Amino acid sequence: MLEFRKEYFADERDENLNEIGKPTQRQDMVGHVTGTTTYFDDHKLAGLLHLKVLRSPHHHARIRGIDTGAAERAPGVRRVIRGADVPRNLNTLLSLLNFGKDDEPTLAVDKVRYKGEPVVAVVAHSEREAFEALAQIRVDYEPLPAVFDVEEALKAGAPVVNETYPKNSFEYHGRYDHQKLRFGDVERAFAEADHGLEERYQMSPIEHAPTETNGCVAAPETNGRYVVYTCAQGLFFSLDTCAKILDVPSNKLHFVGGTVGGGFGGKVDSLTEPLAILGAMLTGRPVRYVLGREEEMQFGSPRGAERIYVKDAVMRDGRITARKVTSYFDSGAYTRLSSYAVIKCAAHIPGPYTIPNVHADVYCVYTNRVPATAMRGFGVTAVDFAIECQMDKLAHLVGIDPMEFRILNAYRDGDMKAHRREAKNTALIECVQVAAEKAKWPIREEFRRMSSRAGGGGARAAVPHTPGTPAGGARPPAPQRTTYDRPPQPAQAPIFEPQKPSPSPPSPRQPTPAPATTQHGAARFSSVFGTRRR
Amino acid sequence: MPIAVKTCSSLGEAAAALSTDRGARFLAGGTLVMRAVNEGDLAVSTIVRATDSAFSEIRSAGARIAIGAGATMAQILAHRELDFLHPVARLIGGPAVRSAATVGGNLFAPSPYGDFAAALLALDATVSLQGGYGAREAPLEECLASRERSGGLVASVSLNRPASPGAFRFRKVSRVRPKGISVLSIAAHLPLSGGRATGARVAYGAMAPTPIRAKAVERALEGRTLDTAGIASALAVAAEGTNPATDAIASAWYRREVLAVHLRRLLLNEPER
Amino acid sequence: MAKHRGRGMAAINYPIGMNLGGDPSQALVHSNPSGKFTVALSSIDLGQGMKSVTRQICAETLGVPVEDVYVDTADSDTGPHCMGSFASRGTHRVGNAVMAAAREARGVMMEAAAEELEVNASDLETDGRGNIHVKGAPHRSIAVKDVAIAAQFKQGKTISGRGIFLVPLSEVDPETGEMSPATCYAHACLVAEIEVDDETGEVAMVRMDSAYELGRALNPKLVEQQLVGGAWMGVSHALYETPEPYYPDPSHGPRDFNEYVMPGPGDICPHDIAVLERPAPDGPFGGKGPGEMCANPVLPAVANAIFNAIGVRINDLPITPEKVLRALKAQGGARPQARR
Amino acid sequence: MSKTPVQFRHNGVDVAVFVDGGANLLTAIREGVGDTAPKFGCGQGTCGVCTVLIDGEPHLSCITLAEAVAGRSVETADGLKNGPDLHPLQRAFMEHFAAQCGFCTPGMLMAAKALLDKNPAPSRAEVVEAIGGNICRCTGYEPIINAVLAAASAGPGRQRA
Repeated sequence: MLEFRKEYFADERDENLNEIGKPTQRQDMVGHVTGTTTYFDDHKLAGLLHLKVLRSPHHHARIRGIDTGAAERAPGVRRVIRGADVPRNLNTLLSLLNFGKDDEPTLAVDKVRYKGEPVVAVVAHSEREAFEALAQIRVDYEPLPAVFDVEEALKAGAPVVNETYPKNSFEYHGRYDHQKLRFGDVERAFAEADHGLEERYQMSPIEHAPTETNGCVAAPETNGRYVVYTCAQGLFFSLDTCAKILDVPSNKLHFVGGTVGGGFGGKVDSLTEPLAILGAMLTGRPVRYVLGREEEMQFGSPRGAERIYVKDAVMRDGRITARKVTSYFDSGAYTRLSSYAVIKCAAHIPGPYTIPNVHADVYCVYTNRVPATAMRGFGVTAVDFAIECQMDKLAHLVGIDPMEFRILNAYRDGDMKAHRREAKNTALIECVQVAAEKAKWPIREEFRRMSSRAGGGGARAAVPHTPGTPAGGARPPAPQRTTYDRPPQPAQAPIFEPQKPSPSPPSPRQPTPAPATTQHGAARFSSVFGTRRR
Repeated sequence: MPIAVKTCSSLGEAAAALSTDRGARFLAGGTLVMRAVNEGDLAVSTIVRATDSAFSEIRSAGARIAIGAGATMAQILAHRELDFLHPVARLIGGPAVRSAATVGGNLFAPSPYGDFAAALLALDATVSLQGGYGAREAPLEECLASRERSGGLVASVSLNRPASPGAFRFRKVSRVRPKGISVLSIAAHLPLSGGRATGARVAYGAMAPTPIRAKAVERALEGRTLDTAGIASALAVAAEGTNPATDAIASAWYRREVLAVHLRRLLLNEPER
Repeated sequence: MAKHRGRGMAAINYPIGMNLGGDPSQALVHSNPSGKFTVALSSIDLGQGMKSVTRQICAETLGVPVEDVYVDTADSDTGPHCMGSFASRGTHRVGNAVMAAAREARGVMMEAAAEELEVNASDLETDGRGNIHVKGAPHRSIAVKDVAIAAQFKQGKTISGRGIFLVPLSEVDPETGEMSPATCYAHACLVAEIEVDDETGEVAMVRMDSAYELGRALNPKLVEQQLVGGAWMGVSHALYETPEPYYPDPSHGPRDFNEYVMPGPGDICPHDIAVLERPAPDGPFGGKGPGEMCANPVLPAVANAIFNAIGVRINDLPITPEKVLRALKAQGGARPQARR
Repeated sequence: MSKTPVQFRHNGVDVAVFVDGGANLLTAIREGVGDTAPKFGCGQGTCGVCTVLIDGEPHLSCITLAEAVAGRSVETADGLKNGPDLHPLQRAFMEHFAAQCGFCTPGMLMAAKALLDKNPAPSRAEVVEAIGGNICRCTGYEPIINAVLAAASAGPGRQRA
C-alpha cells in the first residue's frame, strides 16, 4: 500500500507536467517478462573459452612457490595466467580519483591476504577442463598469523595485513589513521549533561546476493580492440580500471553492458573483467569468466562490517547536547572503496539532528578477510542503525516518546550541520509526523504542528567554538550553495534554450591543477583530493 | 576427463557399475550429484542412472508401504495413502526441488538436510539395499549410520502406516518461509494405549551428522500421558545423544537450546510460531 | 511459552550522490529523421529503472510523448561518460545530464520549427503529444516528425543535445571534517511491529508503516518498487543475512541461497507507505533518489521494536534468534515494555 | 571431447542438441537451443532463476541432467507468449511492476505457471508456496505474489486466505 501525501510541500511543487509523476511502464519490462532482456551472459560467441581461478585456502600466507607445469600440459588448457602475466599487477579502485595507494594485485604473487584471494587463472576449452587443470597446480604456502578483529588489527604487534598500509589502517591527509569530524566541545557538554550514554554497535558483513553473479565475457574485436560484455555497475569505471591494469589505451576496450541482474553495490569492483580481457589477449579467443554462486557468496566482496561506539549527552528536557562517535570499517585485506565510505560516514554524523557538539573519528581498518566494497546505503546503513538505536535508548532514558524525541532534536532548514554546511530542503519532522499518524502512534499536538521549515537557523546556524581547531574554533563556513543549487523550477516555464554550446561546468571551488604525470594510461576521472596522494 | 554417463535399465546393473568405479555416483534427483558436477567436483567422473520404473514406484499392501528410492517428494505429495507424509514432503525445498528430490537421495543429504529421513526413522522404516549381486533389507538407522562408506544402492524404503492419523507428528524449524533448511526437525510416532504412549519413536534431523533416533526421549515417554507432567522427563533428556553442528543457519548451542522447546510443542500439539 | 509484540521506530536522512563531488555524468540526445529520440548513456540499469526514469525526464524536457524516446545504456562506444550506478546518484546526476542534453536538443527542434512556421522560436510551445504550435494559436502547428524531416533534409540541422552534470570537487578538512558531502538529502521514518517468541528468540515481522520523503517522485511506480523492495532488504539486514554468521570469526560462511538466509515470500508483512515530496532545488524536476535510503530505517526500527516487546537491546546485526535468546537468558526472561 | 545427442520438445518444437557428458539442461537450453530466457543463478538448485517445466512440472534446469529430458517436453519463459499475445502471467507481472532487474523473472513466471496450470484460483498461501523456491533480491516478493493472484482466473480460491 502506497499513498502520496501531496499536501506536504505542495507550494514547492508544480504538478502540471506531462510525463513526470506518471506511473509509466518501465522501458525494460516487456523484455523482462518475455525473457528477452539481454544480460552479459546472453551473448553467443563462437569458440568461447572458460576462465577459472585458483584461490587461496589460507587467510594469510606467504607464497613460496607456484608450480603450474602440469596444469599447462593438462587437456583443453589454452593458457595459465600468473601474476607476472598481468601488466600492472597492483591497483586500487579509487586511483581513478587519485585517492589512495595501489595496494591490490589481480593475482597474488608474494603473499595471500585473505582466504579466497585469486592466485592463478586457467583458460580452457570447457569449465570441466579448467577445474581439472586448477587441481594440478601446486602452491607452496607458508601460513602466517591472521587478524580478524578491527580493534585487534590496530594494536601494536598485530600481523601486518597489507604492507602498503603497515599500520593496518588507511592513511588520511598524509598524517592521520582516521578521518576526523570536530564541531563544538563535546567534553564540556558531557561534563554539563544531565545524562550520558555510551554504547557499542556491530554490523556483520552483508552479501549483495544479486541473482546474477559477477561475470563477463571478453572477446577480440577488430583493430586490436576487445569487446567486453559485462555486468559492471560503472561502465567507464570498469573500463578505465581494466585499461590501467592491462596497460592499454582506453580506446582499445569496448564495454557493452548497462543491463544488470541486480547489483546493490557488488558489481563495482571489476572482479572479473581484467582477467577475462587478459585471457582474450593471450589466447585470441573469447573468454568467459563468471563467478559460481559459492565463489560469489564467499569471495565476492561484501558490504564490510562496521563497529561503532556512540557516546551521547542528553538533558532532562530531551535536548541532545553532544554526540561522540568512534567507528571502524572492516575493509578486509585491501582498500577497494572502504576509504571513501569512511568520509561518507563522517559526513553523516550525527544523523539528521541538530546537536551543538559533535566529535567523530572514523577508521578504515585492514583485516585478513575478503575485501569489502560498496553496498546500498554505503557508509550510512550501519551508522544509522547505531544512531537510531541510540536515539531510542536516549528517549527511554529521559522518558520522552521516541517520535517526539526525534522531532525535538530534528534538523531544520537553516541549521548548521556538523560538517559545517547549512541544512536545506529538510523533511525529517514531516516524515515522523506522517509515520506516527499512519501507525496510529499518538504524539502531542505541539509536535504535530512543528515544521522543518520553521524554527531553524538563527543561533542554530552558528559554528560553535571547537577546541583544538584553528583560532576561534571555526573557519567561516564555506559558500553554501553550489552552481547547481537552482531555485525550484516551475516546469511550465518554457523549457527552451536556443542552440548554443553546453554551458561549461562551473569550475570547482578550488581549482585542481592537472596532475604532472599520470601513473597509468587510463584517464583519471577527477581528483577528490587534488593531486595529493594520500 | 569428460564425465561419463551410464544409463542402466536395472538397479542391479547400476549397483554393479557403482561398485566397480570409485568416481561413479548414482544420480537420482540431481540436488546433490548435479550440483557437485556443476561446481567442478572432480571426485565425480561417472554418473550412473537407472531407468527401471520400479525404482520410483510406491506400493502399499495393508499397513506396509514400500516407496521406491527414486520416488520424488512430488510423488509422495500426489499419493493419497501417504497423506501422513505430506507435511514432511511439503517442507522439502520449493516445488521445483520437490519434483526432483527423491526419497533415496534424502537419506544421503548431509546435515542440516535429511528431514524426510528423520520422518522415516520415526516410522521404523527399513531399506532395501541393492548390491551388485543381490538385495538385502536393513533398518534405516543402520543404513544412515554407515552411509558414508556403504557401497550399496538403496532400492526402496518400507514402513508401516502410523497407528492412527494423529499418531505421527512432524516439525521442521527453519529461518526462512516457506523454503528454509533446517535449524532442526523432529518427527515422532506416538501410538497411544489407554491414553499413554507406548512404543514411541522420536527422531531428529540436523541434531547430529545424520538424522538420529532420540532413544532417551522414547524411553522416557513409555507409558506416559502426553501432557505437561507426562512429558517432563522426556524433555529433560531431549538433547541426549545429540551432536549438532554449528553452521550458517544456527550454532550447536542454539540447536541444543531450543530442541526441548520444539519437542514440547510437538508433544503437546502446541501451535508453531 | 509466550509471544510478545512490540513496536519501534526510527528516522533517517540520506545523502544523494557521490560524497565529495567530482561526480560527473553525461548524456547525448538525438532525433532520428522521424522525430523519434534516442538518449545515449553509459549509465547502468541494474533494476532500479535508470532507462525508464531518464526516458521520462527526456520526454518531459523535450515536450514529446514518452513513447517517442528510447534510452540506450549499453555501450561505451556510443554512451558518454558516467561514473556509474551507485550512491543514489542515478536519478539525480544522470537525470540532470539528460535534462541538459534534452534542453539543448529542444532548442534546435524549436528553431527548426520556427523556421518552418516562419515565427520566432520563443513564440512556440510543445503540446506533449508530438506537436509544436504557436502559443495561443494551436492551429498554427507542426508535427515534431515534420520538424525532424525539415531539419534533416531541408535545413541541415541536427536535432541533438549534449548534457553534463558535475558536482564539483569538495575537499575535506583534515582537522574538522568540514566538507560538502552531498547536494541534497532524502528522509524517512518507519514504524516496525514485530512478535518475539521468548522461548526460541525468533522474531517475526507483523507490519510496517512508513513515510518517505524523496524529492519529487518522478515515477510513482518506480518509487514504490524501491520502497517495497528496499524495506524487505532492510528486514533481511535486520534479522537474517550475513556471510559471516559468527563475525569476527570468519568460519561457517554460507555457500548458497539455502545457507544465506533472507526472508522468503512467507516471511513478509504488510507495509503501508506514505510518500512526501519536497523537491530538491538541484534535482531533475526536483527528484532525489530513493534507492538506498529505503532499507536503512528498518534495521533500527526492528531493533527498537524488539526492546519494546521483550526489554532486551540487541546491538549486533543481524539480530538472529540466537542473539535474542542469549540476551533473554542473560536478562532472566522477557520484560515487555509499555505497549505502543 | 565426445558429445551426446539429446532430442526433446522445446516450447512445442522438436529440437536436437549435442551436450558434453554430465551437462545440465540449462546449458543445453541456453547454448544448444539458443534460448537464453532461463538464467544461471547458482548451479546449485537453490535460487530458481533456471526454472523450466518438464512435462508440465517445475524443475530446476541447472540440476537436471540434459540427457534425462530425452523425449520429454520442456517449456521455458521464451515460450509463454502466444505469437504477439502475452500470457496472462506476463501481463500481470507488467501491470504489477513485479520485476526490477528482471533476472529472476523468467524462472518466477515458470514457477507461477506450474501453479496456475493445476490450480487456476490459488490462495495467497498457495502462491507463496509455489514461488517459495525462487529468489528475488529486488522486489520484496509482494508485487510478484499480487501479480500471480491477479493472473489467476477469478474464483472462490481468490477469496481464501
